[in-house]
Amino acid sequence: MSFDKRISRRNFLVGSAVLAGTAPLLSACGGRSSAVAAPTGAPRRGGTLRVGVTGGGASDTLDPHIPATSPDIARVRNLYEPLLYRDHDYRLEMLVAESLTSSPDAKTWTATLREGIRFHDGRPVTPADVIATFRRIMDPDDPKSGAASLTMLGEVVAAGERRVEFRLTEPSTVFDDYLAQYSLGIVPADFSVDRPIGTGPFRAKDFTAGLQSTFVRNEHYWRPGQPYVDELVLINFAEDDARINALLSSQVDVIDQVPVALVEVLRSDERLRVLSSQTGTWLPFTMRVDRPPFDDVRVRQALRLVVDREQMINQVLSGQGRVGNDLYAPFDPAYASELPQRGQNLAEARRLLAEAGHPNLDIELVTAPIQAGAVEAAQVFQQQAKAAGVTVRLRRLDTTTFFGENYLSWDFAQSFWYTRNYLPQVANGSLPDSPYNETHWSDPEFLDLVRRADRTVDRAEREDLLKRAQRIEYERGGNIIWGFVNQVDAYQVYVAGLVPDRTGLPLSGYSFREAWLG
Amino acid sequence: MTTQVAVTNALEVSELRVHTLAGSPVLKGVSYAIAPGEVLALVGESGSGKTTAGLAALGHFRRGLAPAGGAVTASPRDGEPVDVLGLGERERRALRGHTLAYVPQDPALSLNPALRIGRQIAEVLEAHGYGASGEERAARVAEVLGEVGLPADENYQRRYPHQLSGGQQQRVGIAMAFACRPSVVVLDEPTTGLDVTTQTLVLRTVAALTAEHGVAALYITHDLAVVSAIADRVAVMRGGEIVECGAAEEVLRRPAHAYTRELVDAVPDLDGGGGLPEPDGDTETLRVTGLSVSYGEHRVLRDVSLTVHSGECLLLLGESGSGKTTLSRCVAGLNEHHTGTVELAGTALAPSTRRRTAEELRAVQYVFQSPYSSLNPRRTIAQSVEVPLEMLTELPKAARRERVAETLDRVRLSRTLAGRLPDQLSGGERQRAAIARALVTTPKVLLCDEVTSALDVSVQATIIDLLCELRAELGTAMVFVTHNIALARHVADRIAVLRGGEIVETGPVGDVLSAPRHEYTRELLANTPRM
Amino acid sequence: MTTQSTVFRRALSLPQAKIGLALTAVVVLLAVLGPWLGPWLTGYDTTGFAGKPFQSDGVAGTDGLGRDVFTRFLAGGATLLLYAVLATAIGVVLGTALGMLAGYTGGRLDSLIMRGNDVLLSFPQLVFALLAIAMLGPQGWLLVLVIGITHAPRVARVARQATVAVKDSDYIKAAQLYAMPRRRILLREVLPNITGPLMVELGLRLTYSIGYVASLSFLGLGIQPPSADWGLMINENRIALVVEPWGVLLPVLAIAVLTVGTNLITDSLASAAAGREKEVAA
Amino acid sequence: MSRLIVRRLLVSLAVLWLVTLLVFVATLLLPGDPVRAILGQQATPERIAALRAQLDLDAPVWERYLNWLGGVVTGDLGTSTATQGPVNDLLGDRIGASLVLLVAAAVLSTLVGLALGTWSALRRGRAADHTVSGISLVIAALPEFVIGVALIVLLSTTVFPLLPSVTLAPPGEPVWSQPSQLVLPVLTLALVVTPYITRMMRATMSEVLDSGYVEMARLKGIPEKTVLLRHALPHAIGPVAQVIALQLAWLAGGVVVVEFLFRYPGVGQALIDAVNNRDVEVVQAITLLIAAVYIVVNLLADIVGILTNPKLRTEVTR
Repeated sequence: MSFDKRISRRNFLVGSAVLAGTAPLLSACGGRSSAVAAPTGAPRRGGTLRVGVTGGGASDTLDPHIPATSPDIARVRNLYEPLLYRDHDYRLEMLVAESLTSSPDAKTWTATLREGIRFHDGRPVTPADVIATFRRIMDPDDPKSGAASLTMLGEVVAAGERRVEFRLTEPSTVFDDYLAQYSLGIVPADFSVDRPIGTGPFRAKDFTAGLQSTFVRNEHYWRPGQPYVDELVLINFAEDDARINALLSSQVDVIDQVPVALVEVLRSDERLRVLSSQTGTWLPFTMRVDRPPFDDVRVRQALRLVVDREQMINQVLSGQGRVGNDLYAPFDPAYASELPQRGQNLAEARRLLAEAGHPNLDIELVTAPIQAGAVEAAQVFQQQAKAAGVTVRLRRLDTTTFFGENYLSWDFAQSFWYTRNYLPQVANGSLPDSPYNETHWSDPEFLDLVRRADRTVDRAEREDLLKRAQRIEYERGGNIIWGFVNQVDAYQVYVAGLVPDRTGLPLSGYSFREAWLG
Repeated sequence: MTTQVAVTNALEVSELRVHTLAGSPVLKGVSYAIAPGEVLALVGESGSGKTTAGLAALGHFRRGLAPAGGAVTASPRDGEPVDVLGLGERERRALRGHTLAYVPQDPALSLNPALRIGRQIAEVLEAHGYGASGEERAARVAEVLGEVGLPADENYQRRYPHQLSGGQQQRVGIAMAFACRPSVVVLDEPTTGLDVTTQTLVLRTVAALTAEHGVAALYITHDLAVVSAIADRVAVMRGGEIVECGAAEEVLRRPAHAYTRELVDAVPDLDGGGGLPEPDGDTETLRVTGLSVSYGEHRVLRDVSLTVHSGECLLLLGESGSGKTTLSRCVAGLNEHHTGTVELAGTALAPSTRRRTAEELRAVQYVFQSPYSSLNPRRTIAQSVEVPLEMLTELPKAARRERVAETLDRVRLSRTLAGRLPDQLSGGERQRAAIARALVTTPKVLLCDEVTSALDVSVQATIIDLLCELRAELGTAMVFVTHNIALARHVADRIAVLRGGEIVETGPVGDVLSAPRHEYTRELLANTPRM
Repeated sequence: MTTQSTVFRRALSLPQAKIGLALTAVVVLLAVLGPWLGPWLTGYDTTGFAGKPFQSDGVAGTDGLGRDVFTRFLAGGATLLLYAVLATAIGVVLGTALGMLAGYTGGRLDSLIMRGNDVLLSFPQLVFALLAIAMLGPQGWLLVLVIGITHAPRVARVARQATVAVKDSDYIKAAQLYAMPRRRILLREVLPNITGPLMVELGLRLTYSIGYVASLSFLGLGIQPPSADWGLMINENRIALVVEPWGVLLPVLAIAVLTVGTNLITDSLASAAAGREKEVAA
Repeated sequence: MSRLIVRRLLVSLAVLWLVTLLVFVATLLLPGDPVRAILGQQATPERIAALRAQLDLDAPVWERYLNWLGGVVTGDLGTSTATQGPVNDLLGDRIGASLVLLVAAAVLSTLVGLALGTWSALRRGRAADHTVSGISLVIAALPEFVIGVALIVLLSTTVFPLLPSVTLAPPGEPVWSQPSQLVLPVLTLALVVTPYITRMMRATMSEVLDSGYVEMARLKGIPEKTVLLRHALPHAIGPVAQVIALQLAWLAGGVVVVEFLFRYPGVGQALIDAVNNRDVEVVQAITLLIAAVYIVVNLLADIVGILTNPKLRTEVTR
């Protein structure tokens, strides 16, 4: 569970660039310099890496625990580190903690802090700092972003010089997953935003909200040799095209989030490299299972059969994505890959609709530019549904209204989620008490399976339960998950060390400690 | 006025031809000559080309016109005669304002509204390097202002044109023209729009200046009466040609050309007229009692009373601003802000047409000054004439049509014109149509507001004849509003002189003209030029 | 020889009017027939997919969703034209009525109408439209209404001025002399005599309406996807101006030709009407 | 005269006040609850209540209006819903950036328009005049974004790739630090406005050149240059000032499209974003700002008109 929906939404309010087909006009193509060879060999140290990041605004912050916009996240990822986080392959990776183990009943988790790990100012990280960090996050008067998914956390206590115990109020077999959030960075007990100190690869030099921040190498960083660059500059860009033009005119070395339609254009420029990452980010259509006509499972099945997933990927994402099978969490070890890939079957869809008494189904799809490609996906769906005799009327809203009072009560709408594993995703969106149960999903059988899985420590047994739960969603769930979106970024050819990342965060998960300049 | 025989003419125009850019001729070979100190009047009706001929003397042609032959020879006071048309723009400019001066028709338009008058006069002097110094030029400005009878002080010179009266503006224009002591002055209808008293003053100024300084003057006018007052010689223009030229006396007394004769006959004369229908005179059709109109402090009419009998014509005489139009509009019901009563055959009329009955509305009709604006340009003549019938009678359509046709016959307007739009008619025809509209309801009272002032003299005469005939035929009581006392004997039985909103004198035409009792009437009569 | 119809005839005799008429006719024909012609010519409908996004398949390539640009171009003028014509009609009718009433009646009603006008006039038209769209969302009727309403005060100013110029004419006085009711005076005496400036205003407002509807769509606040519309197309496709320019160039060209055409006609009407006035004055 | 100006000033103030009323009422009609928009879905009732109180949303409408108006008068435009920062901060730099654009376009188009118009009027009927008239007629017809796109194709992307087509203000630097970025937006705006000024200047100048006093000045033998400068130009300035004002006021609205097109970081772009985001305070602030510019420019034009009209200027002395 790495993204809080509320925050993501604010992200879009601020980063209005994502709205309504914002479009760069590629212009600075003049003076295409002779190609620079891509750097090879061992990483070189030194230099300044300038990064263009989407969005940001006057409410930008250096607070480790309430990152909202992309620039916020990029800053937090480089200044602070949580106990553990996801690596580029979406596996858990120990950071401030050296290990994290669970008690047999999954009610107590013990973290052992990394030997010799220090804050930017050279002080060692102590259990007291960890306890203070979580007290800050869980502050009942001012809960931070990460608090919402830590509801089972009872108390955090020191258990020796380098050990901290997390005592839960109820068992959680995937508590490690919950702790692996970038917004749970460990900070000293005397932390204040004015002195933004953490254990991250960089430390803050200066920061101007809404504009840019400059970080320098953290000499006390625990990974030997890293980071490679001396200085990291993160620059806000509200607009897609401004960002791309900055890259083209070499005003920045790296940018995040390239509009998919432009991938080919950028690829053809020999000065640039495109970084395309397969992710678990998905852009579903959401049907409310408690509202007609979607309360009839046959209607839901029919609409899933209406979608031509390949066409979706091609038209909406210009091919930058992978076909989905109405299931989320593709990187979860328990992902139900054995279920047959669903494809377009108009005849079957018509049959199901006729059976359900809706031979000429007429539905309204609420759409909004909540994410690049969302409105486009709605239009493609509308077109595909036409072939099945289903009339889809588009109701295009602005993002604010979409996430306004009626959010979660649209009968048929859209959503988007970043990469998560199965259980954290279920906790966020598929339980009756989930904060964002957009489909109003509350299947008793499913609930039972998920609850049992939560308590099952045995890995094989848990995977079995989860696969059965996924089968239920595959058969009668309310999401139409047509694909997973690639994250596409771009950088100058002389930049090295950026690798594809599955988390859905741009630019190797904004992890610039590995980047170097050739 | 003394006529000197000059050795050389100050201005000689020979065989001057002017075409439009499209090629149609405007002047078809005009020739005239003026000796120093002589005044040549160039007479013609609208469209005769007289202004073009006048401006050509300065080598100036308005947009769309170009010379197509002929010569203009001007003799500067201190130099050899030059062919103006053969000069370049620069040399022509040196002549203009210096040797050849121009007094425009409408000083209100021709004086720069944004420049003080002293500055505008001084400008001519500067442009031609008159005098050796600024002081000398300032002295000349003051001097020339004095010559035209205006105050010469600094304060007066600092005025803007809009702060002067029309007569003063025109005298500033004359001062400007005479400032450089030119040898030729072209005056283009300089007194049109001025009242007779002012006209006399301006004419005197012009006469004095030309005589005193030996200036050759070309006086362009449509008014033959003025010609007799100022000109030594006359040239009569028609359709771009001079049809007759000669000594003023000679031409006006014994016109040789038919057109000249026609013009001369058409000119209303204070002493002419006669042969008017005898009014039956016993029934009092219209009575106005104690009529007053005020706009705030300004009193436009003060306690005006008058009566008109059936078949009688009353000439309501007044200069601009006398309140004559206000008075006639009050009677017509177009001005409801008045006190006093208007009675029609003993019945008091409501102040506004909206409150008058259809019968009352039919009985009082009004003919407007300009036939160019009184007919809706978007409607045919027949439609316009039909409107009163449509609004004020219950007649069916066919009957209305019939009536319209009859009335058009009555005003001697060909039925073939009935389907035309006003634009397609001449001014005289339009005014006949307007009269037809007023007569179509067979009114008891007909109010004619300056109905001839927008028309050429020859047309004016025919309209006046028509009105007299109609009055005789129909026995309509008529109020003929005009500023031109010369028309009196031609139309009216009685006369009422309006001045500053008051009737200063009233009586039978003959009595008033031969023995005016009021000072103002006497002044008017004295200043009205006679042939 | 000048009548109502000769203003048109005289206008049409000017070469610029002929050019304008030809340009306008071409685009109007394209806009009206395009929706039918498109599928027949290209084999795609406006929302069908012809290939991957921004490829050079077909006559003019594909757009950001892989739809055929040429088909969408052919279909993209009809709504624009309809909205523009409706908005113009609303603006001119409303503005003429208000302007004539204010100009003829004068006094307090005049001040009331004209001050109300001033308030509306103190918003640039586009900003006013944005405000309305922010309030009520981008709906077709709102677009038409809002553009119409913002035209009205501008038309009213012209209509009022023209009315004031004729209201003291003697033929209006003559109509009053016959106790003609006000409405009839306005309709029969005043209106026919201010058609010159009103025709010019009509043409001008039509030109502007086309511009405004297209601009709003271009800003993403006018006609909404998946409709094929020229303004919207420019917005959708300008991202790839370098790679696939036709999606931008075709609609830009069409709008340009249309507005230039209507403006040429308007201008010739204006000079014909002005010529007429000059003649009357002479 | 001063009475006339004061009167005109009062009318402007009254109109401005009505505009504030209209803008306020309009934004009341905006759908959606700003508090929920700010706090998001997880807002507790207490926090909603607290924020409502903080934003004065529970106060009666008239009181909210007065508070808002008070803020506007004292230069405080409120708090943006979207960024949760003061609107002043949000707009501060943008106003400067837009003003740069406006002033540059205004100066350019006025100078070029007056010169071309006069030149054209002096050559009436000749080829030069027809060319100027024809071109200005065509350009005047084009919506601003059409001109903008055409310029981009011509000067930036396709034909001559010379100029940047988007504005990229490096953080902390004003937009004018890279003048090449200003060229296309300024040129677009200027091209939109210049034809109107040219045409009006030509028409007014032609009329003035045909006037009795210019003919008279020529018949007085005044040198042509003096005729033009002293007799013709002063009379053309008044009416043309009105048109220039109207066009400049129009520019205040036209920047919206042009800024959107060129990604120019001004108020126009902020307005589009705010409309998209339903950012009430920002929409209010910007519409009010633009309306105020509109009103002030028109006021200035009328004052110029009064000052150049000697009849009005000397009214007191009469």
